[in-house]
Amino acid sequence: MPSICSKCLCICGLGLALVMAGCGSSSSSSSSASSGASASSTTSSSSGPLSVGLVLPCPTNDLSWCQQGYQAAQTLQQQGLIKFHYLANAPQDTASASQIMERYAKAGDKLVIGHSSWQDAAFAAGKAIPGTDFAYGGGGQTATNVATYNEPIYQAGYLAGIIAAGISKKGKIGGIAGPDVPLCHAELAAFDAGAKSVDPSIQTTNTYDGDWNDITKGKQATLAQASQGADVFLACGGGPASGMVQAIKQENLSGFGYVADMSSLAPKNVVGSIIYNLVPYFTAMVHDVDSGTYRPGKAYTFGLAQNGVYLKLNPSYAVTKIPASSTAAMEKALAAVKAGKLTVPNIGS
Amino acid sequence: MPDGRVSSAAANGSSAVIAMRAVTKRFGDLQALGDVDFDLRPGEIHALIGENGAGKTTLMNVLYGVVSRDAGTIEANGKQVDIRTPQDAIELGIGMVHQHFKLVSTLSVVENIVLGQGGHVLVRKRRLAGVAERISELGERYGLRVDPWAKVWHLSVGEQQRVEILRALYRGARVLILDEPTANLTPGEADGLLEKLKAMVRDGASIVFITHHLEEVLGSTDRITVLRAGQNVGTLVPADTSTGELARMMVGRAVSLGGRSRDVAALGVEVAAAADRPAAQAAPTAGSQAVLTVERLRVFSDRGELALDGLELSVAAGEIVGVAGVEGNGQAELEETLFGLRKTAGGRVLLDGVDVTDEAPAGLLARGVGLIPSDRYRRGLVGQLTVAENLLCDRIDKAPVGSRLRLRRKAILARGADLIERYSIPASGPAQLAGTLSGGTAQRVVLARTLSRELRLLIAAQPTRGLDVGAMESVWEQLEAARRRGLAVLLISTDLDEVLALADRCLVVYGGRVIAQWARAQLNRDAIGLAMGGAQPGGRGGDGTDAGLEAVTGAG
Amino acid sequence: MNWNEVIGSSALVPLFSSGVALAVPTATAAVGECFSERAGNLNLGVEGMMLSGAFAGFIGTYYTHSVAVGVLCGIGAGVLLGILMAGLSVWLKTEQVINGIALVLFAQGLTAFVYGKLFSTSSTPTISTPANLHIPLLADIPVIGPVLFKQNSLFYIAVAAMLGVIFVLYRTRFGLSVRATGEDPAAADAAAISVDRVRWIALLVGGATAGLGGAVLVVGQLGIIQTNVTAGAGWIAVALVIFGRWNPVYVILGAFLFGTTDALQLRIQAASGGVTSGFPYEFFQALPYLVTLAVMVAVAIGARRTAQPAALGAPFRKEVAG
Amino acid sequence: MAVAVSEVAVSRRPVWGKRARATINSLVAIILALLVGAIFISIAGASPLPAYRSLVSGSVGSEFAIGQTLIQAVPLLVIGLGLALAFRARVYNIGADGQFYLGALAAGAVAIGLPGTFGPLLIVISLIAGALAGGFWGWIVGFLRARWAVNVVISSLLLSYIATYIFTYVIRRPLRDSTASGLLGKGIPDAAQLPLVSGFGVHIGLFIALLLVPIVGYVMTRTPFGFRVRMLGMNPDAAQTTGVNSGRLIIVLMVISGGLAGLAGAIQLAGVADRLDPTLSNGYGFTAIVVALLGRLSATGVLLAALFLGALNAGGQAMSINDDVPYAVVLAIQGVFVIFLLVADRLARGR
Repeated sequence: MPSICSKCLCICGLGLALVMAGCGSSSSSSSSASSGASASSTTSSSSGPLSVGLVLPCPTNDLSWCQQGYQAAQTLQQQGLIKFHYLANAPQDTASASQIMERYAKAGDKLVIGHSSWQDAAFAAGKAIPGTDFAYGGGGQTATNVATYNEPIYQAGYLAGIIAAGISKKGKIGGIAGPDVPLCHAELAAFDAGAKSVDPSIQTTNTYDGDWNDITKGKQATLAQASQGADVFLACGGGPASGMVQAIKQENLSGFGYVADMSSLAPKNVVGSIIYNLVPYFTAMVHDVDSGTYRPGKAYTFGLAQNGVYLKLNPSYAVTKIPASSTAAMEKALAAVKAGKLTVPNIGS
Repeated sequence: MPDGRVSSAAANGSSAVIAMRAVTKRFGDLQALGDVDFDLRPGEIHALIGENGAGKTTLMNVLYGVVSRDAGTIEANGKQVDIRTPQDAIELGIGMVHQHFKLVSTLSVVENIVLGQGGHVLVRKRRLAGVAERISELGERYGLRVDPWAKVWHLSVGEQQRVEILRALYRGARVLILDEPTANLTPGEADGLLEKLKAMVRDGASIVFITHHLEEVLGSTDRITVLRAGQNVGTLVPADTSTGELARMMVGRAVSLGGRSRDVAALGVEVAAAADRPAAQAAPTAGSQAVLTVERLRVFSDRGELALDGLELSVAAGEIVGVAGVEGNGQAELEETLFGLRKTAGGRVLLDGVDVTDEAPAGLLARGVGLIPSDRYRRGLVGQLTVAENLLCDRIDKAPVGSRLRLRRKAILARGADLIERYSIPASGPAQLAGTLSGGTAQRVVLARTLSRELRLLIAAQPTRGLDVGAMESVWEQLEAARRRGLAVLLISTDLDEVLALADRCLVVYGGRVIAQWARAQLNRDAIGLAMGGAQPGGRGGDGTDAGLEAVTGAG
Repeated sequence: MNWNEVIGSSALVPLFSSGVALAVPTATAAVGECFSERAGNLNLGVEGMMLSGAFAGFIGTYYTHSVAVGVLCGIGAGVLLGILMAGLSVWLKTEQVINGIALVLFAQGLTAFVYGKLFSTSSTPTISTPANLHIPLLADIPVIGPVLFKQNSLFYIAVAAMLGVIFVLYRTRFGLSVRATGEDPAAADAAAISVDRVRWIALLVGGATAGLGGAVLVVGQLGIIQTNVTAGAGWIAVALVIFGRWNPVYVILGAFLFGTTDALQLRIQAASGGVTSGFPYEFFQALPYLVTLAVMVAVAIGARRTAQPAALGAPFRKEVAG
Repeated sequence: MAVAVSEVAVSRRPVWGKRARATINSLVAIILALLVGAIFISIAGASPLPAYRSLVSGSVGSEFAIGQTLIQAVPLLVIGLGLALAFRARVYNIGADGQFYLGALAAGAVAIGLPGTFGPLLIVISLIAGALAGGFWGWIVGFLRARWAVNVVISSLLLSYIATYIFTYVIRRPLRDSTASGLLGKGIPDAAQLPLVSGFGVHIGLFIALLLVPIVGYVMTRTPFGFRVRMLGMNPDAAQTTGVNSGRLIIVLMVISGGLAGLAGAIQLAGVADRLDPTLSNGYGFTAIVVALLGRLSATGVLLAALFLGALNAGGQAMSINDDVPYAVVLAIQGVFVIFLLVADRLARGR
């Protein structure tokens, strides 16, 4: 490799800079001059719909985490509550995430939501731009202008467990998750607890394949457990969930969708989905911003009681008949939770 | 349709098979060929001689389509032809055996032979078997026996050469170009090869034979063309010329290099006379302390075969010990092992009585061991670095050119220029890139670097391979100067003349062992030649040509 | 823990099927990469090629409902990137390592874009993976039968492709030229072989198999697509070529070893009670990489001479001087 | 491409200097890059000119923008310098990402473990710890290569995966942040965090990185060590024959490049993330390979390349945010730019 010569590189680099500076010279500042949805959003004021920036770590159609966030934002937009624009497939590292959130704030958004466990990114952005309100997912600390929202999805997992116990033929159910984080740990633990609440003899095995996005591993992990006797599954994480659903479809077993309604992926095999509904979260945040009660940042949590999470059964499920007793038990538990008589155990680790 | 037996139809009439007219070729500003005419008559062995860089190889590369000519015409059998690629040449029945063989070492002989040939898309075992049969037939016919199924890297140099020749014949070559074919053969093998060539000629082939060994030229060729500096300086018939005249034509001046017989030896003249030259007085007094002692050395080659099998030798201060032998008998491994570039499998290496077995090159350099590597481009020089850097790379962190943390660029250039001066290296300057040096100059750089160190032992491997007379001359003088300085010099060379000319003692390696040795007084060309073929004096015999090679591949 | 669940006789078939499933896409790509490396091309863009193949394959199947079309699309996408790679590495002779990595960047962005562009959030696309074919007789062989002869069509296509590549490499003139070109371009050139042409074709073959590998993964196994669906399989493929010492058969074995270890770790983990067992499951996940590395080192200790094509990664220029 | 080639033809006229031809070819390739990028942007339904405007203003248009570019460039620069040095000897370490994570892990562990009483010294110690950890991971690769000739590319890659698993384990178990429900490690104490440079909002890691440029440059070009590294890369046999201990040199190079990658991880941790974060690296380890090679393995070249890619990242975000260019397209365009820059560079030196 020829050694020290980077003239050509300089030429290229500078050349590129120059060419683009050429385009740039025509406008004084870029953040003001922009097109599409952002244009309107940047000029919006607190009177009209709130201008919101949404940063998504995954595609808006991942049938999971990001899709739920995106659709919730759309719902609010249709309700005229907000005007939002978003960035999907965002880089996950704190440096980039905080930059992107900061840029949205600079572009004029009043509320910037980092839809991932971007605590540090949100804090950094919040520090840099005190005038704007920020939020991030997953729960954790909060600051004056930084809130977080934390989904007790485990509560829905408990209900799923009750059903699972009813339809499991082999008395063995399984959990498939990415990394072992409190979110998933609690969900699978609740799944187990729910099942045991109706049938103490139920066995649960869990696999953590360590990857939020690896469908192949999720599928193979499910097949592995299936070969070891499990026949009803619950997943945690987009990759594991999609993989699990593909596996039960192939082996004609049963399983629950995760975060979004996954019944379309395997209409016959998906018993139901534990839905993570972001509408109440976003609505609450937007309301707080509008009414100036956002600060100091709160930790928003809406469980079964507030419809922040719920279990959506799939009518076309056809692997086996769900015993009426199970459905009844599930309804009973749900009512108890809503009435505050029952607290689903939250076992984070 | 490839056919080894050459149909004499091609060679009808006296018109030239090949006629090259006013061929010109420049590489950059170097005129490699200037208006060269060259005729090849049917059924002749035509020697093409000249110093290195005279343009012999370039001329033939033009004919074979490897190098494109800038001007001039080529006629084959009277018809104008345009040869752009080797394929064109092959189709015209021209075959070439390059000095550096163009064989893929990881493929088998048959695979190499069908490589790049047209024909069925599949390489069927059956078809290969047919080819192998054909090869064996041709081998039988011309005494070029070789195992068609052997992987090329298993073959000795001599065998690889046969493969090259067989490939050319297999492809139906009527015109065969051999570039320095005898360079790595024993005298016996060389004679054998010439016999085989004669056989081919009897079958109607025409052969161009590039060499700088005048002896064999006079002995066994029909015509001789001499090139000098890209010019054809004449075509003669052996009968009415002499080595002296040819040498003069080649070098361009009277060959009276100090009138010492070894200089003529360089040009291939019988050297027995050299035995009585007054070098003996420089020879060490008997029983003087050995600087290098090698005991029962066992070393594996890259092929995992035993390349050195209990080799023993010793070199005393102030003597040159010559190691003669046919390429592939362990010389390369010996060179590498003695310089710590290859791990030993047994035995010891002592330097002044200290055990330095398997010591790294860095350590040996510090102990005063110097190596002139056989492959000067691979081991000796870094082409992308300047001459100065190459001259000083082994001491780059020492004053005056540098310290542990710093290179002094000016000092490097100055010191480099100084060495260039002192060792009269014909380089354009210290800043010239080593990659652009001619073979002779490159070797001078290597010598300068090595000899400008504090040395006890100098290992010189093939120090003059591919060098022209001038360069050869200066290398030899420097080796003798080293001896006079009291260094122990180990000369590993496949060029028998070189060993005969320089060595105080001569060893012959064969199959990884020293099978014979002579003191200078008893040096005898024929005996050594036989030993190189594996025939121990009074020991086990060998027909000089083949027994040797088979034994080699059999080794380990 | 109950080892019977993991390697008991009843568990072997699912274990190995799972291992094969995990291995096949990677193996297909790796064999092709092996082919192009034997010609002297170092192609680090395999991950990008697999990813593109996966997407093209999925899209093709999704819109035409024909697996065959999907597979062809997947292969086509791989070939296109192969052309790009060849243009850079063979024609322009730019640094091969960087070509590959740039190619991956490019493919990742492009596929993510296409995914977002083509599929609306309303309906998440899925395709039905082809059903398993049971090869009569063979399928009844214990263990091997169900593992190798009860797979779907794409599995057999992949296997055929691998065997085809191996056949071409070792049994055809072109394969001979490929092996010569990677080992000694100068000699090949002297034998009237067009080195650059051979390398072009070899890269296209590599691209095609990588694309096929991606298609096999998505069309044949998952039936669902996602950004970065290949999750690093392409990098493993590159590693496996070196692991297999440039011998496609060893490369395939390596892929199977890797896949099976992966399948095994999933089972051990579940059988050992997962995270509740307190034993770090990351260890299980690292296992395939550890095993591969260990075997590599073992082989390296044993080996005397390197198997790497001598001219790997080095662009060929005809030398001017005669 | 076609255009670029015809350019070559045109510029063959003797009047053109080699330089001039080079410049023209490079510019042509760059214009092509911009055109291809423009096509992508249009397909994505945005308009190219404003998008490119954002790309520029978003990367160099303001103090903020420049700061963002620099933040992105720092890890690429630090890793890239180490890789450039190793690549000069043809030691192809492609496992920098893992070395980066281990460096961050060690730095974090030290910062969290040691009492805050160390004060600013804590920063120094943790950075050193990071470099050591990365260096150790590199050492393994170098040792395997020197001892048993195990291929560097594969062993560094495999070890990189293993490193990330170690990282996840540690932040999931011993050092996990109990307050977070996601996979997050503990935060590091303020004392261990790199102070910011006023104005640009860049941490002082930038200066460490910039300081490394002349140092590495000096080592590469002005020291016997750098000389031997070059020799090893150009002709390993000759290097050995003239006394270079190639085995040891390879180990040293792996330790250095691993160490710098580890240092980069430590800097990123202390300067940006402030906690052991599983998404600490944005693929820096791989992008840095591009940086090293685009920079033609020279220190200044690496600096330029790192700034260029940093600018592409920062500007890309602006492009996506202000002009609704999907971020995926931004990624694709980055790939296109890198590829064409390669081509430009090649054409500049003549095919």
